[in-house]
Amino acid sequence: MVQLRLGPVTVGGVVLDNHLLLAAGILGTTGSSLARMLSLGAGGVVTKSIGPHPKDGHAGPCLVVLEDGLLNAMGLPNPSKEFADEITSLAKKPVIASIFGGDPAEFALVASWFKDRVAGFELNLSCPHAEGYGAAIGTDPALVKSCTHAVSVTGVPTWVKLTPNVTDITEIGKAAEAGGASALVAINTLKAMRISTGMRRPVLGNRYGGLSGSAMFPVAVRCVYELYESCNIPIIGCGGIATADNVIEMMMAGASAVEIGSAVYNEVKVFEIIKADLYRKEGLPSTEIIGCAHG
Amino acid sequence: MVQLRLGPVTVGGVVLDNHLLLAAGILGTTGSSLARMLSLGAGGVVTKSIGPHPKDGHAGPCLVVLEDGLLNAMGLPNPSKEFADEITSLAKKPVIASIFGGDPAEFALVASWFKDRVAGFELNLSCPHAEGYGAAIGTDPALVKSCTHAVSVTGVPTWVKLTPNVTDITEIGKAAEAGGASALVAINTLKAMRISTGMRRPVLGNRYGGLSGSAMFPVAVRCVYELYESCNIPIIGCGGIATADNVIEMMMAGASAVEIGSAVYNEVKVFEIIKADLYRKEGLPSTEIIGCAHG
Amino acid sequence: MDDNLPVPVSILRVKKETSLIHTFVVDRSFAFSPGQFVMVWVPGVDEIPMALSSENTITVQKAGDATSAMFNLGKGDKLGIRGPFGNGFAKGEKLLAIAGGVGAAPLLPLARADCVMTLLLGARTENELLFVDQLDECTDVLIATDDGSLGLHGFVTSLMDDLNLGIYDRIAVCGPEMMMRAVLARVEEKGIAHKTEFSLHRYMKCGLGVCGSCCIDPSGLRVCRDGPVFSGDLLLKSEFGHYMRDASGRKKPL
Amino acid sequence: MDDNLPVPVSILRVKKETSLIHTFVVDRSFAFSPGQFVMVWVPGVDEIPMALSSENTITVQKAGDATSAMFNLGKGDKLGIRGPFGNGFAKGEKLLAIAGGVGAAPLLPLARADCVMTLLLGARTENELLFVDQLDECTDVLIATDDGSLGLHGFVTSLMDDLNLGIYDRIAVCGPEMMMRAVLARVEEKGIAHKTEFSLHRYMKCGLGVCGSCCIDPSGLRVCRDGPVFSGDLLLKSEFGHYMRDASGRKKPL
Ligand SMILES: Cc1cc2nc3c(=O)[nH]c(=O)nc-3n(C[C@H](O)[C@H](O)[C@H](O)COP(=O)(O)OP(=O)(O)OC[C@H]3O[C@@H](n4cnc5c(N)ncnc54)[C@H](O)[C@@H]3O)c2cc1C
Ligand SMILES: Cc1cc2nc3c(=O)[nH]c(=O)nc-3n(C[C@H](O)[C@H](O)[C@H](O)COP(=O)(O)OP(=O)(O)OC[C@H]3O[C@@H](n4cnc5c(N)ncnc54)[C@H](O)[C@@H]3O)c2cc1C
Ligand SMILES: Cc1cc2nc3c(=O)[nH]c(=O)nc-3n(C[C@H](O)[C@H](O)[C@H](O)COP(=O)(O)O)c2cc1C
Ligand SMILES: Cc1cc2nc3c(=O)[nH]c(=O)nc-3n(C[C@H](O)[C@H](O)[C@H](O)COP(=O)(O)O)c2cc1C
Ligand code: FES
Ligand code: FES
Repeated sequence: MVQLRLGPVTVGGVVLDNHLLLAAGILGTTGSSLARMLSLGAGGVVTKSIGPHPKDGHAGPCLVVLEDGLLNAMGLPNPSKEFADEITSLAKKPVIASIFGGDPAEFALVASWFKDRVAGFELNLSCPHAEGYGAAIGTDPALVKSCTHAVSVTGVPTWVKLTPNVTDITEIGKAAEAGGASALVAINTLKAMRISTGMRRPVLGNRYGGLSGSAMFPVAVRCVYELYESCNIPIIGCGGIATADNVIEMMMAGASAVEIGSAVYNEVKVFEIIKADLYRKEGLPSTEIIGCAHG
Repeated sequence: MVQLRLGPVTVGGVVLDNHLLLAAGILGTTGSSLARMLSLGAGGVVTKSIGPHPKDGHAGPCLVVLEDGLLNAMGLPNPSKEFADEITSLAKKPVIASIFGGDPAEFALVASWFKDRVAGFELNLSCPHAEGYGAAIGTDPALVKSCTHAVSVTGVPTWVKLTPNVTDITEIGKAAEAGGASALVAINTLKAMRISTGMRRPVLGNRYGGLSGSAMFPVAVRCVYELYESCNIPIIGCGGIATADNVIEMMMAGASAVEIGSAVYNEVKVFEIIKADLYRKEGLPSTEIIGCAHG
Repeated sequence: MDDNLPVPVSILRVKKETSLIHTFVVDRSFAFSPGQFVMVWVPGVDEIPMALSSENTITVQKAGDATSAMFNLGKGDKLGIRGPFGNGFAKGEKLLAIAGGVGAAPLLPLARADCVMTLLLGARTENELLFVDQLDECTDVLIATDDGSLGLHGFVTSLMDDLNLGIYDRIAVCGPEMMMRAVLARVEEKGIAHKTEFSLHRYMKCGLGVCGSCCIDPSGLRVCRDGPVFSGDLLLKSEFGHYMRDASGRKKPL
Repeated sequence: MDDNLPVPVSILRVKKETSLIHTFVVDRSFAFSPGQFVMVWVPGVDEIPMALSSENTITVQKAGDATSAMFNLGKGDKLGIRGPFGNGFAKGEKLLAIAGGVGAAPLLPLARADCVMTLLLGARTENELLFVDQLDECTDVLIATDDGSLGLHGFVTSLMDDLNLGIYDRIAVCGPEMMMRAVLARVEEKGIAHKTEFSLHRYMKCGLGVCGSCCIDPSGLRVCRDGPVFSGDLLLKSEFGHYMRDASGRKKPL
């Protein structure tokens, strides 16, 4: 297997401890659990998506396990502004605040609460199951550009997380780039549903949800590959990554770093395990691997 | 498990032997293999997609097996007009010709070759990896409507197969309905890619391909559910179906029948196996199940 | 496919334990260790964590939306069950169990497993005492009620003072958090916090260790996956007994 | 993940068997039964089916794009391998094997498995005969060349006429389809078609039994999955020897 040499890692303006970040919404609701994931080997952590108002999220069931992935509709539960207190103990750590809003002004407001406390922002323009937020905005290039701009003017590194549930993801990636994004995160979950045949109703409280985990990996690789061909800012690959070889595959598709979420379900120590496989002293520099499957 | 009573099955103007059809492009290149699948229990068969000119398809690799699905980029290989001879021995059987073209005129041309030989047409407006065909057309509602119309005027039942690689599949479904479609088939494969890390290049000859099999089932269920809420013609569910319970789940989402493709890889007798589980004399009428997860 | 979707179960019978606590007997058994819980899907309402009080029962206290909706269900109605999840109580030879209110639910199967020598059972008043008869059958039960209507007049912690705690190799506790905190204070004084185990209640969305809504400070451990049973030691310098979080993740004092 | 992506292998050595046939020795071994094949990915060109001539070799005749591209590869170059696929030859005790041209490739491992009593080897001319030495080491080889440059002047079918076919319990055949058809005609005359097995070559896209490009008339059986080895019986009333299909699925006469 291809292995990497672990040198300094800076992606989209954020200095990371390694190439592996904790994805948004996974064990990211409290400062303590983010600190735990950093201590368990994550090179950076993305917080739960924080919005302009506290939200309780959707009624349950919110998350079910499938054979090869997870299906969730949390409904963006978040403590809003109060979350700032959670992360005070994490100053100087590679913490990225995932934020969402319904328009550029809301994005700017939420960003203002955190801009001095985090290493970067990740704009959730991609959650497939939150009315008026996430993908409701992230499928419209003009809104993507204006929301990105509203945050990138803070000068804090601004990553934009994209939804795969669009006809052409490169169009959205270009809009984010035009709005001043410092990096693209690809991808959020695939819009999906399962029905309980015994109950004769959709299994999630919200009916529709997002598919994550191994099942979506080939779609995520495709999206990263497409974005690498059409955009000029770094890409953070996300979706179904569970092994060091998956990380290498994402990098070959064009990712400069990756985010890992669902794999935490099988193994909370997944970062340590992947790191042990991914890195060795005589490994290749990541520059030799990133995007090497193109051309 | 919910089981069905097997009565007469007519879906979108086509009389089937049961609710399970062989999906397009799976063992559908020759009359003999279609006949074999009928004899192995398929209630109807959809042919390989046939176009206006013979095509050799993409260079290999064309199909790889993943943990939970298949990834393919065949490139619509097909014998074009000569295919009419293949199916002469199948007159009166539930054979649906899958056809494609680059514009309404080409669709009309291809349909004219088969209209007296088949029980129905399925328009491939959804293959995600064929330049100028399939999803290249199937993402544009106006083209979907005009191509559908070009075939539905023959009076032969006209099913339209949709791609999930769009921002809003219901918009495409409505366009097909407006063009005179007698049923919608949902869905074709998810646009996807895998990279061989050992070879440092995409594993398919065509680089991009389509993901099918279990991995995509939750996306297919979601699409069928969405279409059932917004369209008024029958829906044929397709994507990742491998068990009788999957069939029931698709029906609860709103499918009147289903197509099965990738599951043939694990077991060529999959139709017989599912039938044995799905039907029994005291089973429910399908009308009680179709769409019952709504509301 | 080998999916872990909720398992549909039918309610066979509802047993009214007290006015606010009902036991739901379902038509399917789940192999579990005492202290493990399931996520119970009340269709159209919500999904909530519940300890298994036996392999085919849950014992539910009316608390809010979902539990109230359950109180309207009867024979033949359906629930969806995911699990069992979590760690459960550690094994021991000579156990003391301390139960407050509906906290008796996960302790009943522990007592039935025949390792509980003594069980302290508390409630506000006599007719809110849970499982008195069932527990009597399998262990030595000592009772305390806040109003003195049965047993000792006072809290279960007072019952502890009358016992020689040294004879137990482990102490398993489940009940309202204020009561558990009082127990923890008592065992800390006596220097035996490491022998105790507490089953925590926290707001849970996933039950799978993924969403983070149940994590406790300062360890960041997940009640649903690393717990719900934690050693007293670990809880001493923690949020336990001080605050928890609501559905949005905001802290709320106990 | 437990994916079945092509396994990358490096070429260790290329052995020039004849001017048009090279054997590629790779750095990885595949457990297989004689007659099974692999899909060989020539990066940037195509993927083609090839019999394994041993657990770490394929023996390739230059035929078109992909095979020609392979002839430009050497030590250290990479190929991708999927498989082995297909059924392989049935086991037997006393086998007769009949090879024409590169058809000797799947028969060499059969001969090495020590069950082939006699092998008939044919080619156009002496220096196109494949594996003469290797086969000589493990079985009794009889040779025919079209031009008489070595062995019998004529076809392998003539060699058959000199043998007592009754002593063999099975007959395994691989070679150009015209030659195999001639063999089939001969065994049919003698009423022993049921004892024969033929390894078919058909255009293949997937090798997995899914796409349908390799199906034969009238059974609809898949050469890649139900074959590539079929009994002579089954082939008698079939397309075999008459036509095949090209990449588009159009019939082309032999
Ligand atoms: C591991 C575990 C095991 C449990 N086992 C049982 C059991 O066996 N029997 C039983 O009756 N209950 C048990 N609970 C508590 C039960 O899950 C809650 O009472 C239930 O979720 C309330 O749901 P609701 O919709 O009815 O109330 P809501 O409308 O959600 O809330 C009503 C009130 O209860 C409070 N509340 C909600 N959830 C909790 C909680 N987890 N802990 C404390 N207060 C809460 C709310 O803040 C609110 O004040 C358990 C909880 C956990 C975490
Ligand atoms: C199960 C199986 C095992 C095989 N084992 C071997 C082997 O061990 N060694 C070996 O050299 N070859 C073997 N072949 C044949 C080999 O696969 C083809 O020669 C190869 O695919 C040609 O590829 P190409 O791109 O070089 O030629 P192309 O450019 O594809 O074609 C060149 C010419 O060869 C013809 N051709 C292509 N494929 C076939 C085919 N499958 N059968 C007959 N004619 C064909 C074409 O019609 C054309 O005339 C095997 C085929 C099968 C199905
Ligand atoms: C339970 C859960 C909650 C999630 N919450 C968020 C969120 O709040 N914001 C967000 O941008 N993505 C969220 N996601 C999406 C993940 O960050 C990630 O994009 C997706 O799960 C794919 O990666 P994975 O396969 O590694 O999990 C969530 C995913 C899951 C499973
Ligand atoms: C090898 C292969 C070839 C296919 N060819 C076609 C095709 O020609 N036309 C078409 O409409 N769909 C084609 N499909 C898509 C299938 O018909 C089906 O929509 C998809 O595979 C999802 O169903 P499944 O998961 O049951 O396979 C093909 C799929 C595969 C795997
Ligand atoms: S409830 Fe989601 S992590 Fe515990
Ligand atoms: S090559 Fe695809 S079915 Fe045989």
